[in-house]
Amino acid sequence: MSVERAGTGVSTAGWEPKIIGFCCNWCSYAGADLAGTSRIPYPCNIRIIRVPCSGRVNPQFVLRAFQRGADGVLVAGCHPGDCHYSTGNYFTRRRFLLVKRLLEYLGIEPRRFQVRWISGSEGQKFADVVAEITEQVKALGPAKMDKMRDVM
Amino acid sequence: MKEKLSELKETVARLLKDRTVDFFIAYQAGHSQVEPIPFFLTTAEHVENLFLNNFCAHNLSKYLLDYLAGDEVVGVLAKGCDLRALKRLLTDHRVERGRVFVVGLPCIGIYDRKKVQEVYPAGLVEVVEEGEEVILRGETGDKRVPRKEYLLPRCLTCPDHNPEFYDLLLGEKVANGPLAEEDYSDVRALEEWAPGERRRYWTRQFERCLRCYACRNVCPACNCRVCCFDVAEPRWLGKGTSLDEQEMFHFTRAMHVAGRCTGCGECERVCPVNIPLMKLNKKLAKDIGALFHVPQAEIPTEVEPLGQFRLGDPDEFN
Amino acid sequence: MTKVLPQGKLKDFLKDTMDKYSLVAPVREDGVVVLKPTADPEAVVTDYLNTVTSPKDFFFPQTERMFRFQKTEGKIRVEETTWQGKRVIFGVRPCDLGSLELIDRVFQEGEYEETYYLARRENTTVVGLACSSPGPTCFCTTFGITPGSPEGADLMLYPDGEGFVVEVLTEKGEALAQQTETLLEDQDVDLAEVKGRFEGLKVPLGDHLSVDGVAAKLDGMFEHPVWAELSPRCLGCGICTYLCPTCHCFGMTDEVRGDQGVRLRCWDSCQFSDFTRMAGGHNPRPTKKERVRQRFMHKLNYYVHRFGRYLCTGCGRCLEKCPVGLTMVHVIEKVNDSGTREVAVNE
Amino acid sequence: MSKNPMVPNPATITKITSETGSGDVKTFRVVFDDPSLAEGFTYRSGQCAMLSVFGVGECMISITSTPTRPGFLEFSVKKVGRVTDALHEAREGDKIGLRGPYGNCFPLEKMKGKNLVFVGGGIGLAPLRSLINNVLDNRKEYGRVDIIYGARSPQDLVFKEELFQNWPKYQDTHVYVTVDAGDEEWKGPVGFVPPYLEEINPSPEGAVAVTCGPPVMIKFVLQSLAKMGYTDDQIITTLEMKMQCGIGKCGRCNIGDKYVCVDGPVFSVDQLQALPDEF
Repeated sequence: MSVERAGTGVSTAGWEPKIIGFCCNWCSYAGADLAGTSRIPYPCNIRIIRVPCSGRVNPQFVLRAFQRGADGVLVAGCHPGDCHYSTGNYFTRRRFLLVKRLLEYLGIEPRRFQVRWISGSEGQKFADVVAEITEQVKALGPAKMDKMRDVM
Repeated sequence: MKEKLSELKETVARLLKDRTVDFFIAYQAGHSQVEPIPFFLTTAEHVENLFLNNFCAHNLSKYLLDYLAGDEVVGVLAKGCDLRALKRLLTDHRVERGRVFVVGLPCIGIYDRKKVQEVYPAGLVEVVEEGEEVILRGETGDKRVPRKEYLLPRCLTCPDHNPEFYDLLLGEKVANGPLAEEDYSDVRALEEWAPGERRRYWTRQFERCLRCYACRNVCPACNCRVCCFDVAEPRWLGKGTSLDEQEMFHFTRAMHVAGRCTGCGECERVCPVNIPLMKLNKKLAKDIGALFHVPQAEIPTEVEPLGQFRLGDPDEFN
Repeated sequence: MTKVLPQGKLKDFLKDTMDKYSLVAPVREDGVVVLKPTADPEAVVTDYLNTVTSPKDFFFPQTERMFRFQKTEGKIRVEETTWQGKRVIFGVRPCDLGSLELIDRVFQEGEYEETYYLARRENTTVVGLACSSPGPTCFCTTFGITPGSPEGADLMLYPDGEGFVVEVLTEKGEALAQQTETLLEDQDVDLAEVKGRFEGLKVPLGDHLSVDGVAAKLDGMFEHPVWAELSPRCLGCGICTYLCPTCHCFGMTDEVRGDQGVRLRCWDSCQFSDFTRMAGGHNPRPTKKERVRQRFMHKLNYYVHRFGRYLCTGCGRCLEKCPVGLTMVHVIEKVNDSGTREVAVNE
Repeated sequence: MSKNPMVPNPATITKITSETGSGDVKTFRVVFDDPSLAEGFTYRSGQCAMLSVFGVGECMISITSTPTRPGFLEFSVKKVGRVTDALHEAREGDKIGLRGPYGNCFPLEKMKGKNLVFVGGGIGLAPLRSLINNVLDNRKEYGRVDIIYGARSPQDLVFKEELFQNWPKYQDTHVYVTVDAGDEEWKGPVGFVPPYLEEINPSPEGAVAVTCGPPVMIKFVLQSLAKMGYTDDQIITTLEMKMQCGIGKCGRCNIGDKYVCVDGPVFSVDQLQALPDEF
């Protein structure tokens, strides 16, 4: 049984998507850094959360991000084979192959959740990925699973 | 199955008398024929109240988790499906094999109480199997129905009519082999829907959820020492019930048993509000089969599918 | 003359109700009948034994927002939330009507009132629906309730031939009758006769189950072996307490986003292991035995001492839904069959 | 105050005192923000109040100040869980929520003219402190006062200033302090409270004993008192249970049909004997 909620509409006027990026400390976060120091512009819609390894990303983090207002979620880690901890991202890959399918099964638009491999030298790729996701999520509009249905 | 009752009584009485087991978990009669209930026997005198018929659905091996602290040897009656559940607990190193005495029970299928009660809300006397058909014998007469339609879903695709291992087998082994191939047709059907339709479907299911945790408590794969939903800190899940908390619960539960679910469907059977939990579990089982080549029938595996990897796993993330 | 709502006018009755009230009614959803807010009279059903969830959710919701708080520099602002609305709950069975009166006592009596519950109670009109055919799990008569008992309803409907005989019981019921008066026909029906027919209906299980003396017997059964015998099969889930129309235990929890938050009052269950666990780790009810005992002692003994009635109305939900048959009927039978403590010690 | 008993009233922490060596017990002095409440809030020794840390939760804490010294409330809180951890993070000037007072109180009327024996252990001295100061503020109305208190170590003793300086100054008031294990500086007695109590052996004649402490200490103190000749109606204790509503509704602090939050927390031992053994 659910708590009663007021049916508040979401206005899209002036809306900018919020995208949460879980970036592995060793590759993708460094990639983001490189994009910055190289002055490569990318959309400011992404909010980066640094994690020690993409394997640290619990599937619950992803769903919670959506529930608390994210319009898109990116998990970014080292390329397979390059993990700082040797094998962390292989587990990530297995896990998120499933999570991606499960989220889609639950009715969440698949392009809102993406996993990418971005190395520390791929500043340009980081910027491109962020631009691409931002573009895609913008086209999709605000995620419906938002604060409306929160207990708050 | 009923015909094995006297053999069961003798066996359990003997095991209790010669102290092979300290107590034994089997079934007793419930409120009606269709709802036998778990029974904890501590003395041989209790065997008079033993009960057995083809509605004995409960997986009794989950109760072993309640006795981890002691040193009793627990006897347990196990069908093929229950044995897989026990294997889950053994594989997860939660239960020691030496502390369980398994009395195996060959089984050709358990009937779904809900479906039978649609025909006979009350007054069912017995169920008689006749090949592909089954006679529901009630106080108000007989009804002949196709057997497959009245079995529990898990029994249709059951690969283990005989328990894989046991300390003692009750009666003779039965012919093995599933009645139907698992084709995941219900999962595939849902996958065909438009995302918005699926969203509405799951929203309706999750909004009905009471968060009574029966699905978790009955699940043999949910055997953590402390469940993440029971810890105060960090708070993975709030006590409040809103759609997002309900969805977080179901998503997390499904992911935590992904690759570990034995497919028994007890979660769905005990759900008081008919949430199709197996549609989540099966979705994951289907994808695990397709992506990592671990079919449901091989679970529990020594190392769970999400606890391992292959270099050649599919990579669509680039 | 007695007011009668013709069967064919039921949908209009619900429609007219919705002009002035929000409607909660039984709706069939994925194979179960649940009580839920609905705006579609076509979706409302009347062919159910009882709804799987009880009406308590609309007076004592599973999650109630108690207040909001906002932290600002050196200040805290607390803003109480109160439920606003006018609601009709349609189709409540006599057992569930009776349960409302039992919860009323807990939340009304004593030094303090539970204002959230009372606000909802005051602003909700309850339409009862008498039972034409009690089911195999019904045992309302054990607790003095009959398939026709209207106590707890504001307006009662008795299915009779091609319609529902209407009994107005309270001012709120009268207001609803006014609201729908164009649909109610005055017919030459003897209300007392109709009621009598429902009151006399057989309730097989309830008619044979007696609670006479159970409370007194339980006074001496706290240490009785029956609890250790019954409890091992409990799954420790919350089905019984959450579906039970009379269970009313709750807990409180805070949710925060940034510098604002809410405090929620949520259902809680005495069957959960953390229900009485204290911060330091001590738990006065550490195992299933104590927890199962608490549930049944509360219903069959403690509540009786406090309020003079049993905290059960025989709705049968625990019989229908408890996966392991740890039901009120089973326990009452056990208590009836067992000796008192003294006898047990001598055994 | 709001008509709704579940809504806490904002209050300010005006003073924080660390009681123990490790700092795991702190005493918070709290004043209601609403001046009419600050003036008008009345309570009796033995009662509790519900403290809210907004965003974390609530916990029931006994009021350790005495109504004979109005103007503020004091709570001594041991750090044991989520809410108490958060309270310990608080600083002077921080806002908390407060509702109450809840529960019954010590039977002061019954204690007048009697000799009083207070037996406390650890943080269990907190509810007794309210009563002791209440008694000492009306010193003439009571007979001899014996205060027997123990803690695990000298570091764990609470209210040290009152124990060693203030209380012994009152007429015919005797304070005995023991620790389970001493340290280099500790010159006082070493040992558990119950045997120490038997050693001091205050006469049961015309006396009332009040005890509070960890459950296991209470258990043995009750045995000692019985051995010393105290009858069940001469012994008073206070209980602790998990509480959430404080108003007898939420259903978790009951012992049998008694709710500790409204029927307790103060019980005489003969009352306790009538309750099931589940606390």
